[in-house]
This record gives sequence, C-alpha cells and structure tokens, in this order.
Amino acid sequence: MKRTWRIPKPGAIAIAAAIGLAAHAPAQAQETFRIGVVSFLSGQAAESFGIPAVNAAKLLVETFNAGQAPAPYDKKGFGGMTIEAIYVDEAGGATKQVQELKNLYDREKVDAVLGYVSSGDCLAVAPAAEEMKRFLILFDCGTPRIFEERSYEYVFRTASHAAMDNVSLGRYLKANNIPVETINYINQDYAWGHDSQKDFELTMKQLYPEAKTQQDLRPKFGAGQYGTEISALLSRPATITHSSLWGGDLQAFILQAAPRGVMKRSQLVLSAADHVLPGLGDKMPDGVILGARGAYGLMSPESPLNDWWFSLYEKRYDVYPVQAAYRMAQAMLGLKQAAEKAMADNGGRKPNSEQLAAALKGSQWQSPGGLIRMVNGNGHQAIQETAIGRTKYNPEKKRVDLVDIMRFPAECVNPPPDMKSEDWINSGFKGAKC
Amino acid sequence: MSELALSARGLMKSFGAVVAARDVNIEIPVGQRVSLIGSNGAGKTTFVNMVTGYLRPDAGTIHFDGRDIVGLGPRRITRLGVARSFQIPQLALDMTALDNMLVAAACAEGEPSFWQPARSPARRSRAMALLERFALAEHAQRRVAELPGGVRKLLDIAMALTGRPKLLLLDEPTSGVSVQEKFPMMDTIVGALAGESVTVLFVEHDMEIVTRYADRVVAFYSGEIIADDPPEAVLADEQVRRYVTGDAVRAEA
Amino acid sequence: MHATTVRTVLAGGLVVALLLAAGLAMPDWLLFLATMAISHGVVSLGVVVMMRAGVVSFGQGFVFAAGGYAAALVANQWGVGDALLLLLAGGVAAVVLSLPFAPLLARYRGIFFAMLTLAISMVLYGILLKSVALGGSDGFNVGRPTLFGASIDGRANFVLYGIAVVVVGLLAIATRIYGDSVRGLVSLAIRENELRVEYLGASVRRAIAANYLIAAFLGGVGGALTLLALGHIDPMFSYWTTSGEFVFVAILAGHHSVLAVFVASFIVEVVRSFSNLYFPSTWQLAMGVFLLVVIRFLPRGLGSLWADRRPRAAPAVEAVAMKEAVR
Amino acid sequence: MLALTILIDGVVYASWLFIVALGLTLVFGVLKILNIAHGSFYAVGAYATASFVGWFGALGLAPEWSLLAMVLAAIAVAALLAPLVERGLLRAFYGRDEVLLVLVTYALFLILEDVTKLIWGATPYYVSDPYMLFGTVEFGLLSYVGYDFMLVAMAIVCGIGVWWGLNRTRTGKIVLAVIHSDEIASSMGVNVSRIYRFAFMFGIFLAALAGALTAPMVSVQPGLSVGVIVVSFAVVIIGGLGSIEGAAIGALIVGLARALAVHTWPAAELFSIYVAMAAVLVFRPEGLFQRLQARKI
Repeated sequence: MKRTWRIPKPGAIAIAAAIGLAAHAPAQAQETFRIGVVSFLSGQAAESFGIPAVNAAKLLVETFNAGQAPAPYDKKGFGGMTIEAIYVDEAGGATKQVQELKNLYDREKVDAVLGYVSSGDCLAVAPAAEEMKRFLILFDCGTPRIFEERSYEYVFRTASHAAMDNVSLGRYLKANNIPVETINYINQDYAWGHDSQKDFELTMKQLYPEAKTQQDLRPKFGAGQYGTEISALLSRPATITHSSLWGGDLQAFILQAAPRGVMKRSQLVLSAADHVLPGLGDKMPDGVILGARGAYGLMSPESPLNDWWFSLYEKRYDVYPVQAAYRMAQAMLGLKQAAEKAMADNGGRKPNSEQLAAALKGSQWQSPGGLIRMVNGNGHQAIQETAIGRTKYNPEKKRVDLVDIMRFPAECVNPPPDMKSEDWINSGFKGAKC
Repeated sequence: MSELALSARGLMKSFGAVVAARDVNIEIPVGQRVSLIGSNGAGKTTFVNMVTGYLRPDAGTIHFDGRDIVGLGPRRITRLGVARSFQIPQLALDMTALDNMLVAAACAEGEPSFWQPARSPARRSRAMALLERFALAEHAQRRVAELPGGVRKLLDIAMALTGRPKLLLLDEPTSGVSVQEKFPMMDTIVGALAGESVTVLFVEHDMEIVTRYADRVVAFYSGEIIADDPPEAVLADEQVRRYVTGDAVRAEA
Repeated sequence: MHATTVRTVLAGGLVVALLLAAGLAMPDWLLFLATMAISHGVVSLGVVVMMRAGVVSFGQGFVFAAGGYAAALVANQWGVGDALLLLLAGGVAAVVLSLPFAPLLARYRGIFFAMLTLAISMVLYGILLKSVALGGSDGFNVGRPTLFGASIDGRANFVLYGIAVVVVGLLAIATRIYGDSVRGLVSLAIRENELRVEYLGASVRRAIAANYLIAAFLGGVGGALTLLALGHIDPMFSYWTTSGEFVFVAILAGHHSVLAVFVASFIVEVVRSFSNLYFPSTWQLAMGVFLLVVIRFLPRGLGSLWADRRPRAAPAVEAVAMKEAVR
Repeated sequence: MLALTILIDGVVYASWLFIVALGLTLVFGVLKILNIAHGSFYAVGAYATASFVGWFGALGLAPEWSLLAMVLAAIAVAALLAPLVERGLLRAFYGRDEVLLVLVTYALFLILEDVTKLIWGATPYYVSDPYMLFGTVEFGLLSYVGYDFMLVAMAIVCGIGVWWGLNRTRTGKIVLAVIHSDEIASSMGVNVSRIYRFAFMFGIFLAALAGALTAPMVSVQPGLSVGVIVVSFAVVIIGGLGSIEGAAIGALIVGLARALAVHTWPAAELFSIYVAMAAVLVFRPEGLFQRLQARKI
C-alpha cells in the first residue's frame, strides 16, 4: 500500500476523495463500464475467500480489457467498453455494506456491483439494490433464503446456493455405498454452520434413514482451539463426521484433529474445503471426502476454457484457483455476456440496469466450472454442476490431489425452480435428474 | 435541660486490634457548639464517621432528633439534617466554586428535577449569597483546582451548610491553614453560621481555636472520652494535659 | 418555561430546520450516510449521558440491538408500518430490557461497568446468533416503513433522513435540557466526586441508573432508526466492536456539547466510508490512526472546541487523588 | 471417565488461556491499561514464529530447534514493538481515564490488524512441526497430543516464574510497589516510567509467547487476534484485574466451564464464558482476587 502515508490526514482523504469523484463521475459515461467488487480484504474470510476472489476479478478485468480471453469472451472489456473496477472490503458488518453499496451506486456511479461472500451481507444488500433499481450480482454467498423469501428484479446470484453442497455430499456417500450408522457434526455456531448441518442431516434422513446423529458440536466462529471438541468427537466416534468449517477454523481443526486420529476413527466429510488444500499440503490426511461448492479447482471439468483459466491464474499467483476464484470468474463471465447482449439490444450503447437485468435473467453461459444456468429464483438464481472427491497427497507434485471424483449434474443436486430447497430435500429430492 | 440534637450511647468500634471507640456516650443539646479534641487516632474522626453513617458502630445507639440513625447511610442521615465537612475538602475540582455550590443546592433537593435548569438566576443568586457569607464571592467563577487550600476548606463548609442542616460536623476546619489565617477563617465560619440555628460539632487540634470558639469540649483518648466539660475545665484536666494537649501540641508541631 | 430552556429549544429547532433544508440539496448517498450518522449518533449520545456521571458503557450494542430487533419484530409480526411507532417501540423495548440490569450496574464503576455492560451485550449477541427464528447470524429484512399511513417510496431516503433529523432532534433537545437540569448537574458532580454527592443527600446509584435507562431509550431509538434506514438487522448490532464505535464517537465528541456528538458521528461515517473506498485493504489502519489523533489532540473532545469555556482539566495526579478519596 | 475428559480438556484449554491472559493482567496491574491490542501482539507473535521457524528450517536445523525459534520470536516481538508502542504511544496517555486508554488500545488493535497484513500478507503460514515433537498420548478411547501437556507445563512455568519474579526478586518487589500505588512508589524514589517500560515489555513478551505457542496448532492468517481478545478479557475480569493468581483461577473457571458445555451441552458453549464472567462479577464486583482499596476520608 503505497498510499498509506496519506492516512494521518483523514480530512485530506475526504477532500481528495470529494475532488476525485467530482473529477471522474461524469467523464466516463460512455466508453467505460464501472464495476464495484466487494469481498473480504480483512478478517477471517480474507485469506480463504475474499482475496482469491478479488485476485480473480483483477486478473479478469486486465485480461478482458486486453481482449485476451478466449472466445466467446474475446471482445475488449465489455463489448468494447473498458472495465473500471473499484474494490471494497466486505468486513465490518451488514450496516456498513448497505452504506457502501449506496455509495458505490450513487457516489462512485458504478454500473454494476459484484460481490458478497457473507450470507448476512447478501440478505442486507439485495433489498437495498432492488430498491435503488440498480444491478447487483451476488457471486458467492450460500443461504438459499435470498430468492426463496422474496423475488428480485435487479439482483442475481450466479452460483448455486449451499443446499447443493450438502446434498451432493450425501449422494456421494450413497453412490459409493459407504455404510453410515452414526454421524457426528462439528459446525460453526452461526447461520452457515447451522444451515449446513441442517441440510446434511435432512439429506441423510432421506438417503440413510437409519443413520443416527450422535454429537452435534457448535464451536464458535473463529474459535481456533478445538482440543475439547476433538475429545468429544473421539469419546463417541461415529462412522462419519460432517463439517462445514472453512478457512482458518477448518485448517486449525485439521491440524489439531489429524494427530489425534479423528480421521482414522471416523470418515471426515467436508462440505466446502478445497480452498484449504493448497496451504495444508501433506498436513491434510488422505481419504477425506470433500466438496468445493462447485466443480472447481482440482475437480473442475476438462475444457479449453477451464485450462485457460486454471493456468492463467496459476501463472499469475503461483497457486491454483479454488472455489472463490472460480465463483468470481463465473460471475464476471456472466456479467460480460449479459453486458454485451444488453449492449447489442441497446444499439451498441451502454446498457442501464434494467437492460443488464433483462439480459442476465434466465441466461446461461460456459464457465471454467461448467455450464451456469439462471433457471431458479425466476431466472435470478443459478444452478450448476458440482463434484465431490477424496483427498490423496501427491508427493511428486507436493500437493493434495483429489481422487475418486464424482460429478453431479445441476438438476441432481439443486432444487427445481418451484421448490424451496428444504422442502425439496424433505420430499426425497422430487424430480431430481441424476 | 433543653432538647437534644444528638445523643450517642455506648458506641463501640474497633478495626481489628485497634479500638477506635470504647463505650462513647455524648449528649449534645440543640444550638451548642462542641469541639472534639484528642491526639491522632484518638477516635474523633471515627466518631464523626459513625454519626454521619460512614462507619457503622459495632454496638451502641446514635439518636439524632430523637431518632435512631444507626445503620442509615450517609445520604439518609444527610437528608435528616446532618451535614459535614471534610479534613481533605471533598469538592468537584474541575468545576467552578459557584457550580460546586449549585451542586450542593441540587443535591439538597432529594429527587432533583430532570428539566429545571440548575443554573437558573434564582439558584445562582441563592448560591452567591451563601458564598458571600463565606467571603468566597470573588472566587465564584474560578475552578476549584486553582483555589488555595483555605478557600477550598471554606467552600467545603459552605456546601455542607447549603442544605440547611440541623447538625453540622466540621472535621478539622483549620488543619493545613497557616497560623495567621486560622482565626480570620474561624471568624468567617462562625459569622456565616450566626444566622442559622445549627448545632455544631467540630474536630480540632488547635487549643487556641478550641478555647476561643467552643462552648464545650470533649476530649478523646484511644477511643474513650476522658473529659467532657467547658473548655477551661477540660484544658485544666490532668489526663487531658498528659494525653491530649501535650502530645497534641507536639504532634501538630 | 425557563429562559435557558427556551434558548435550547429555539437553538435546537433552528438546527433541525437547517438540517432539513440541507437535506433537500443532498445526493442520496449523502442522505443515507447522514441518516446513519444521526441514528448512530443518538446511541453515542446515550453513552455521553452516562459519561457525564463518569461511567462508560462498552455494551451499548445491547440496547442498539434491542431497539432494532424490537422494531423489526413489531413491523414483521404485527404488521405495524408507521415509522414513528416503530421508533417508539424500539426505545421502549430497550428500556424494558435494560430495567433489570439498571440497579445491578449502578453498583459498578470504571472498567468494571464497561466490562459488565460488554458481557451483557455479548450474551444478547449469542442469543440472537442462535435464534433460528430470527435468522441467526444472517439476520432478516424489514420492508419500508410508512409515515402517518402514507407510503414513503420514491423519496424514501429523504423522508427517512427527515424522520431521523426531527425525532433525534427532539431527543437531542430533551437531552440538552436534561444536561442543564438540576439532575444533570448532579451527574456532573458524581463524575467528579461521588462521595461528596452522597454526603450532600443525593443518590449516586439512582442517578447512574437513571442515566443508564435514558441511554437505553436513546440507544433503542437509534437501533430502530438504523433498522428502518437499513431494512435489515443481524446480531452484529450487539457485537462488541459495534459498541466500541459508539464509545469512540462519544469520546471524540466529549461530554460538553450535544451537537458535537452528531458532528463526531458524521465525521466518523465520512472517514470510514472514504477510507474504506480509497484504502480498501488498510481502512482499519486509517480509522485507528484517526482515532489516536483525535484522542491525542482533542483530549476533551470536539465539543471542547466551542462548548467548553473552562481551562484544561485538573492534573492527572489530582484526579487520581480524588478518585482514591471517593473509593 | 467423562468427568476426567472434561477435566483434562478444561485444564489444557485453561493453560492456553492463562498464558494469553497473564500478560494482559500484568500490564493492567502496572500501567492500569486494559490492552485490547494484547490480541494483536498475540497474533504478531504467531506471525513472527512462522517467520523464525521458517528461517531455522532454511538453516537446516532440526525441528527441535523450532521451540527455541518460538521463544526467540516472542523476545524479538517484545524487544521491537514494546518500546515503540509504550514510548511512542501509550506514554502520551498515562494518567488519563482507564476507559479512554481502552479506546487507545482499540485504535492500536485496528492499526496492527492491517500492519500485520501489510508485512505478512494474507496467505496462511503453517509451523506445525513443533506440534508433533512430543508425540501423542493414548488415553482409553482418546488420544492427546503431547504438545497439549507441554502447554500445561508452560503455563505452570510462566505462572510460577512471574509469581517468583514479583515476590522474590528486588525488581519484582518494586513492580509490586508500583502495582499497589505508583504515586507512593515514585515518592519513594522508584523510577516508575522504567518499571512501566519493563512491565509492558514483559506483558508483550507473554502475549507474543502465547501466539508463538499457538502458531503450531493453527494456520497463521488474518483474524487471529480477534478471537482471543474478549475471552482473555473475561479471564482477567473474573480473576480480578492485575492479579496473577486471579488469572489462573479465571482461566480454570472459563476452561472447565467451556469443556463442560462442549461435552454435555454443546449448544451452550457460546455462552459459557460470559455466563461465568457475569456470575462472578455479580457476586464479586471487583473480581475474585481484587483487593478492595481502603476508603479514606
């Protein structure tokens, strides 16, 4: 951060800022397309989701503007318009996010906002954008509630919600007919953990009606110390242990659980864990079953588009892209396609929020992680295929590979448009195509 | 014998091994001006603290206005009409002298109002009047932190008097005041009290002060009353000479 | 009515009128920012009310959340839409929830008061986090309120700003009147010398409890106001960092001026908003430095720039000595 | 059996808590500052350990040496940061209101959050080799990592060390005098500001050491600091601010309460700490080991 030296004069910042926006606000009306990208740049979620996502966004903005992305994404910028991105930290709570969202639209005059990892933030900003009638893409957050509780005109989510993650986990166990008599749970004590635990439990009720829940542990978010929980897991080992832990918490849990043999006594199944593999390396025990919230990273499908993306990202950041990066990529690609379609419909002129929304609604596009289709939530909620695999350390490459990968088509693990995910699971996955 | 302002019977108080009050009995008729003397640790201030509810006696009764006040806290006792000043003046250092007086007036109201302005002209003039009686008018607008010790002492007493107490206890009003200042100061205090029908009990080390201003002197020694008579008699008393004044004078020097 | 009171009311009314006028000229983002500054400022105003009696609450998030959730539930469960009713509900709920704690907390001072209030707010945070019915940590959304039965859509930003200015303006005026009142002066004296206040016949605990409840009402209204403007609520309302910001604004403002609280609140919102945008990955650093600069160079707060006529505070030693005497 | 498990888990967690809280309570005792940034120094300690262990590894030293690396890291953090913060920042605020000082350290916390990010970036560091140095201990169904018991030992060493240092050494006695009343101490010719510097540096050392000892069990990355702040506050408040034995008891109470919750009623884990804290404060307003100052008028 070269600019930190300016900080001691907050007044100056405000003034400089004021001048700055006075200068640019009207100027780039036509030839540039401004996007606001919001994700965690500080706090627990920065390392695992926020920063990979922002890195992906930066990389793609460059590549798009240089017109170096493969067809059909090879037009410069968005249909010739140079992309200009503003990055905002998602840390600080929903209040701050709504405020920043309004600032982005009104003060920074952005044409679209992509972002939000936290479900709480998504729930908060969605109505705000809708009310302002401004175009918003939620790229990552998990809760199904967003489009199940109400419908939106201007808000989209370009990735499947969290129900898919746990349904596919259950299906993987069933498909590999892994016997399950008892289940232990360890999930963070906040909505993500609660919902994941519930989704998996309901799924298992359908697939393994006789399986019994034993321990249902709820360590607090950011606990860091799992000694006590691990003892609890060991004192009543279950056939499988389910967890939706992520980021630092998951890494700490694995570092502390592996030496104590949790993974030896019980099959560990993780709903969203691929992002910890590059870091953990050989500290990740073999045979752990995990998902990536999509067909991402080492489980991404073979395709020229994916090869391009995988190597592009790996070259730039010398670590391969994982879920957050993929999810940002599919959001950016979806926006690019929508923007260019809307532009065409608009006679080559820059589209407004309505036109962008119209273009994205119900559309579908190829992404590194597979085909994205905006079919749920009345054309506003994407469904996508996903994959589950098993960890196996690869000494030559010095990285954790994923083996026994099994793919699940979108309709197999996502609820149909007319059903809430929870009802769908309870209905025994009515109409699921596997 | 006229009605009693204060009567203490069989007061006992000890801190661990130290006995601060052993069977203390005092009866003080309304309007009298009594001085408590005794060397440091003799039990004077302990007595004051028991009367004002700061300390609870281990045994004995304290009647004020014919009512037993043992077990009541300082606030309740103050509300009954007992006020005190402090050896170290207890003031709001960061406020002006006038504001301190207004605080005293505000507290005297019991359940202070949430909306009546504390600095209304009426209140100010009442406070100023009292300040003038203590010759403090010139300091009214100065912050207490900047005022000299003697002035703080007077202010401390003026605040105590604001609530129109029936009984006023002064804890060493002239301690830490220079020899030249002490008589003018006592004159000011006595002058200020003149108007009020208030019984005064003051702890004092200085025998000249005692002889000049007290109607009656009560001498303490290691928690016991060893003499209780008009000044001359007490100061003539053998024990007092041995245990109090002699030591006292040296202790003070 | 007393002269001072009249003066306060007139001055307050003038400020409110000016702010309303200014609102007409503000862009939406500024309107929203100002609304936030006001709705957070009124919570800090509560902290200031407590500060005047020498105690600081690190748990105002408790009443902030109480007010917010109360208003949200009243709106969603009972379908009450009127903004003013919801604000009232928020304030009342916060007071009711604080009532049991008031006598307990009145026994504590300094760091212990701060930490106990913090503990209370964190327990509420935990409860909210776990209450699935309330959306857990994700919280839930509330639709736009109405005003006197009329929909406010379209001009929502301005109307909400207006409501904030008027309602909080009234509360601020009331607070100022309280500050100048007999009881207000007693509070100030408690901050300086508790013991003497008791010896003058006033109840310190009752005074502190009263301030705590007043602060609770202000905080509750602030929470409800934030909810209305935001349309969303979640347990972060009760998190300790939220409470920390209220204290920060209170310290920044100092306890000499009511207006200063809102100026401070506004400055903080602006600094946060711009540093967040212009230094996305070092905005915490910016806030921290800003905080330090303020505490260092405005020891008695912004308000001391205009409202505090008196010279510097007594030297620390003296203050300490007094505190000792008070114990 | 369950009771024993709860006891062990509780004690292990308590030991970790104690090491974290010890420095906090010491700094408060001497400087009267409730240091929110204590959590940040803990985090910096963890990061420094990551770097040091990395360098030791680069030098080809055996994993055993990483223990030394931890201590060195903690020392380095204390030696570099403490004077900077104490001289450059805190000194300006001595004598100011306790609560204001809390806010100062809150600002410091915000700053250090970003500074650590600027220095070490956001990618996680792993220093898990030391974690396996002490092998594992089979225990019925359970197996524990020897490192956990090493933590218990460390906690005892730190506790006894500090207690001995305070009560049996000259400097310690002076520190105690300052804890009792810095005015009296200075009037007796004690160089109080030197004691402040010393105590603060030692407090930071303990915070950094706690971070160093934790680093092997976690992935070192942003957000490490927040987790420990409130919990270590709870410990010292329960024990009584500025009291060593209090911190120990507070840590045990919190540790056991949490272990009990996790094993018998997992849903209540979140509250266990605050409930313990509130409960203690209601009955002992000043904490368990806080000597009440004698009132004098």
